[in-house]
Amino acid sequence: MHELALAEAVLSAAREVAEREGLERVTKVAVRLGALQRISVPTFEFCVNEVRPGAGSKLAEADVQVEIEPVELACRPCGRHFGIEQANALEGDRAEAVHFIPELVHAFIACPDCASVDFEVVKGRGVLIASIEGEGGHGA
Amino acid sequence: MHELALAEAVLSAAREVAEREGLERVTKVAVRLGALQRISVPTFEFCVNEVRPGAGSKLAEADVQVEIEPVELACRPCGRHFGIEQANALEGDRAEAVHFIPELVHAFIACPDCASVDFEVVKGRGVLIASIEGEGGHGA
Amino acid sequence: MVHDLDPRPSVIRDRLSGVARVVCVSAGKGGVGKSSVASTLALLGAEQGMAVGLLDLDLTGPTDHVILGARLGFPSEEYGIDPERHAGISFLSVAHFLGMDAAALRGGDVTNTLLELLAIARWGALDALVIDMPPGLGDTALDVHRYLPKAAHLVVSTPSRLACESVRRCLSLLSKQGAPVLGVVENMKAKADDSTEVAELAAAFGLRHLGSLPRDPDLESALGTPERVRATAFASALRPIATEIFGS
Amino acid sequence: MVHDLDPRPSVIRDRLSGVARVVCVSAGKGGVGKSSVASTLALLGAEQGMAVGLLDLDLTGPTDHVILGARLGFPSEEYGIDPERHAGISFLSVAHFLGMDAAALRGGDVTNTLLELLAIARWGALDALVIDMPPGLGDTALDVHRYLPKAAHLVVSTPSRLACESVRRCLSLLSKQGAPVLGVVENMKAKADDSTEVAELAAAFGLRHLGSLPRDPDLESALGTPERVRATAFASALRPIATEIFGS
Ligand SMILES: Nc1ncnc2c1ncn2[C@@H]1O[C@H](COP(=O)(O)OP(=O)(O)O)[C@@H](O)[C@H]1O
Ligand SMILES: Nc1ncnc2c1ncn2[C@@H]1O[C@H](COP(=O)(O)OP(=O)(O)O)[C@@H](O)[C@H]1O
Ligand SMILES: [Mg+2]
Ligand SMILES: [Mg+2]
Ligand SMILES: [Mg+2]
Ligand SMILES: [Mg+2]
Ligand code: NI
Ligand code: NI
Ligand SMILES: [Zn+2]
Ligand SMILES: [Zn+2]
Repeated sequence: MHELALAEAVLSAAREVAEREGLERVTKVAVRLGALQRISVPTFEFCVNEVRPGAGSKLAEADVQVEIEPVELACRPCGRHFGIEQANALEGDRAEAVHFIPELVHAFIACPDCASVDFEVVKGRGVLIASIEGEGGHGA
Repeated sequence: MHELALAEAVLSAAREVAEREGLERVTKVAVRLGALQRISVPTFEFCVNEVRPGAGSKLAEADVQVEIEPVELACRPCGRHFGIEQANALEGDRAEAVHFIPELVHAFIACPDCASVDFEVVKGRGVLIASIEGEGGHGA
Repeated sequence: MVHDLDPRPSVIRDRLSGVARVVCVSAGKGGVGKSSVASTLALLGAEQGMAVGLLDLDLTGPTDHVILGARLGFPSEEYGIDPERHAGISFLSVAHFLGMDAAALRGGDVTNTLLELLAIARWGALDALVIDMPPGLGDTALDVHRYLPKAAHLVVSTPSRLACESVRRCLSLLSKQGAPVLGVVENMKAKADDSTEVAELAAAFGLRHLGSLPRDPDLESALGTPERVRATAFASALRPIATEIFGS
Repeated sequence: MVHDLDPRPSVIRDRLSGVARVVCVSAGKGGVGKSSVASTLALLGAEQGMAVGLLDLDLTGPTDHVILGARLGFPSEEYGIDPERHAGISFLSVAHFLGMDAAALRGGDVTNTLLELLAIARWGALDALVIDMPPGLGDTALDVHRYLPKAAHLVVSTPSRLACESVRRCLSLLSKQGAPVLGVVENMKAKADDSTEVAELAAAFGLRHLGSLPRDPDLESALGTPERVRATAFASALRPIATEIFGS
C-alpha cells in the first residue's frame, strides 16, 4: 500500500492550503487519480481514511471525493493522441513500475503511429488535487 | 543581422501552413517578438522584406504585422512574477548573449524576491507566429 | 478555491524529518566519479556506525546499484516504499523499478519522477542521506535546490581541464543559489600528477579542497562487492573525508 | 487559423540542406570521452580534406572549445550566425555566447536553445556535421531524434561496467527509436585490459565494435592545441574510424 504515502500527501497539502487561506475546516477535497498509475478509487478512499487526522483537525470532516482521470498521451513528433489502450495493455512488472513512477511509461509505450517514445502525458498521470473547498475563518 | 535567419523561419513556417491547409495565398502573418530577445519591430520588418519570396509566391502579398510582447518571468520556488526591469537592465555582452539565445537569461537574471535562477519565461521570449490568415484553395 | 494542486511537495519535509543531513554529490560534469564517491561515502558512513541512506538521482543513467551489487526489483511497500537495506545502508534508485530498461525523460518527467520518489520513500531516521546527482545543470539540480534547499553539496572534480571547465559552472550555479557546499574532492589523481587545477578551482570559490582520491586500477574489479569497495585505496582516501562529513 | 506557432523547426531542414551527413557522438553516460572523440573526429575529418562542422550540444557543460583551444566570443552574423572557423573546422558552441558563465537549463530551455541554434546557424556546405551530445537520456536526445531524424550515432563507451550500464540504456533508446547507429567505439582502454564488455554490448545490439582508443596520458596536455591533439596516440587510433565514417 504505497498509496498511503500519496494519501498523506493529499491531506498534508489540503491542510497547508487551509492554513494559508485561514479556513476553519476543509469541507471538500476533490482528488483525480490518473489512470496510468492504476490506483483504484476504493483503495485510495481507504488510504485517505487510514491517514486522516482525528476529531478537532481541520480535515476530520472533509468529504474526499476521488475520481479516475483517463490517460491521454500526445506524441510530440507526429501529434497523435493515444494512451488508453496502451496503458491498459501494460502487465506485470511494467504495470507495477508505472504504478510506482508513472514516468517510466516512457520505457514501455510508444506512439502507435510513428513509434516515438517522445510523448507527453497530457492527462491521467497520477494523484492530483482537483479542488479544495472549506469554510469558516477569514478565507471562506 | 542574425534576425534574417529568424525572418526566414517565419516565412518558411507560414509557407508550410499555407501548403498544409491548401491556401492559395497568405494574407496576414502576425508575429510576436519577445522583448527578451531585443529585436526591434523595424529591424524585423526589414528582415522579412529582405527574405520575402517574390511575385507568384503564396507569401508575396502577405501583410506581416510585427509587435513586441513584454517579458514576463515567473519564479518557480516563490511564485513571484517579474522580468521587465531585469531584462531592460541587461547590457553589453549579456544583452547580446540573450539576443542570440534567450535562455541564457538564466545565467544573468535572478528572482528579485528569493534570488532563484529557477524561473519560467512565461512571455516575451523570442520570435513567435501569433496567427496566420489566408484565402483561396480548399482551406480558406 | 484551489485547483489542480500537486500534493507531493507538501509531504517532502515530513518524509525527511528523520534525516539529520542531506549531502548531494555534485559536479555538473559526468564521469568524474560522483556515483563512485556517493556510493562509497554511504558505505563508509555505515562502516562508521551511521544510519545512512543513498538515493540515486541520475534518473536516466543510474549506476549505484552496480557499484553496490544491489538486487534490482521492487522495494517493499507499507506506508510508502521502503528503501532497500543493502550492505548496511538504505538504498533507492529508479533502477529498482526500471530494471535494465531505458526511459528517456524530458525535464518535466525528471521533476515528476524526483517528486514521486521523495513523496513515497520512507527513509526513517538517518544520520545522513547521500544523493548521487546526475551530470549537467538541469531539472534535477534545480529541483534539488527547490525541494531540498538545505542539502549540502560535496563537489567532485578530476584534475582534467575538461572536468574543471564544467565543475566551475556547477560551482558558479551553487554559489548563485547560495547552496551550502562542503568542499571539493579531487578524484582520479594520478601518482605523478602535480596539477593544481582543482585546488585553484576550490580556492576561486572560497571552498575547501577536501582531499585527493587516487586513480585506483583496483576499483573496477571491486565494483559490485561492498566489502571489496571499502577495501580499495580509493575508499581509504575517501575515509577521512567521510569521517569529516558525517561527523560535522 | 493557426495560433502561437514556433517558426524555427520549419527552417532546420533548409539550414542543413548543404550538410551531407550528421554524426552524433552519443553515450548516455558522461565522462566516457564523447567530447574528446567528437572534437578529434572533426579535426581528423578536416585533416582528410573534408568540410566538417562541430556543434557542441552539451548545453550546460560545453567543453569542445577547451579541446580545440577555440576563442570564445560571439560568432559573426550575416544571414544568421556563422560558426567559428577554427583549425579547419566550423565550430559552434553555447560557450561562444555564454563565456565562463553558468546557466542551468530545464528541459524546455534546452529544447529552445537547441532550436534557436539550429535555426540561426549557417553551416553552408559540409561533408559532415559532428554533434557532441550531452550525457543522460533527456531533452537533447529526444530533440535530436525529433528534429534531426537522419542523424547517425557513433556511440562511445569505456570498458567500465558503470559506463556499459548507462551506454546499454542509450543503445536501447536508439534501437527503440530506430535511429541509425554507426557502431560502438571503446575508449580509455588500458594496455593490459582484455575485458570484452564493450564488444559484447555492441554484439547484443547487432552493432559493429569500430575499434578501441587507448587511455592516453598525453591527451590532457595536448588539449587546446589542435595539432597536438591530432598527434596523440588517441587520435592515431581514432583516425581509421574517422576515415571509415567520413568515407562511408
Ligand atoms: N578513483 C578512481 N579510480 C579509478 N576509476 C575510477 C575512480 N573514480 C571513478 N572511477 C571510474 O570512472 C568512471 C566514472 O565514475 P562514476 O562514478 O560513474 O562517475 P559519475 O557518476 O560522475 O559519472 C567509472 O567507470 C568508475 O568506475
Ligand atoms: N582516450 C583517453 N585517454 C585519456 N584521457 C581521456 C581519453 N578520452 C577522454 N579522456 C579524458 O576523460 C575525461 C572525459 O572525457 P570527455 O571527452 O570530456 O567525455 P564526455 O564528453 O563523454 O563527458 C576528460 O578529462 C578527457 O580529457
Ligand atoms: Mg554517476
Ligand atoms: Mg548514478
Ligand atoms: Mg562532453
Ligand atoms: Mg562537450
Ligand atoms: Ni502501491
Ligand atoms: Ni542579431
Ligand atoms: Zn507519433
Ligand atoms: Zn523567487
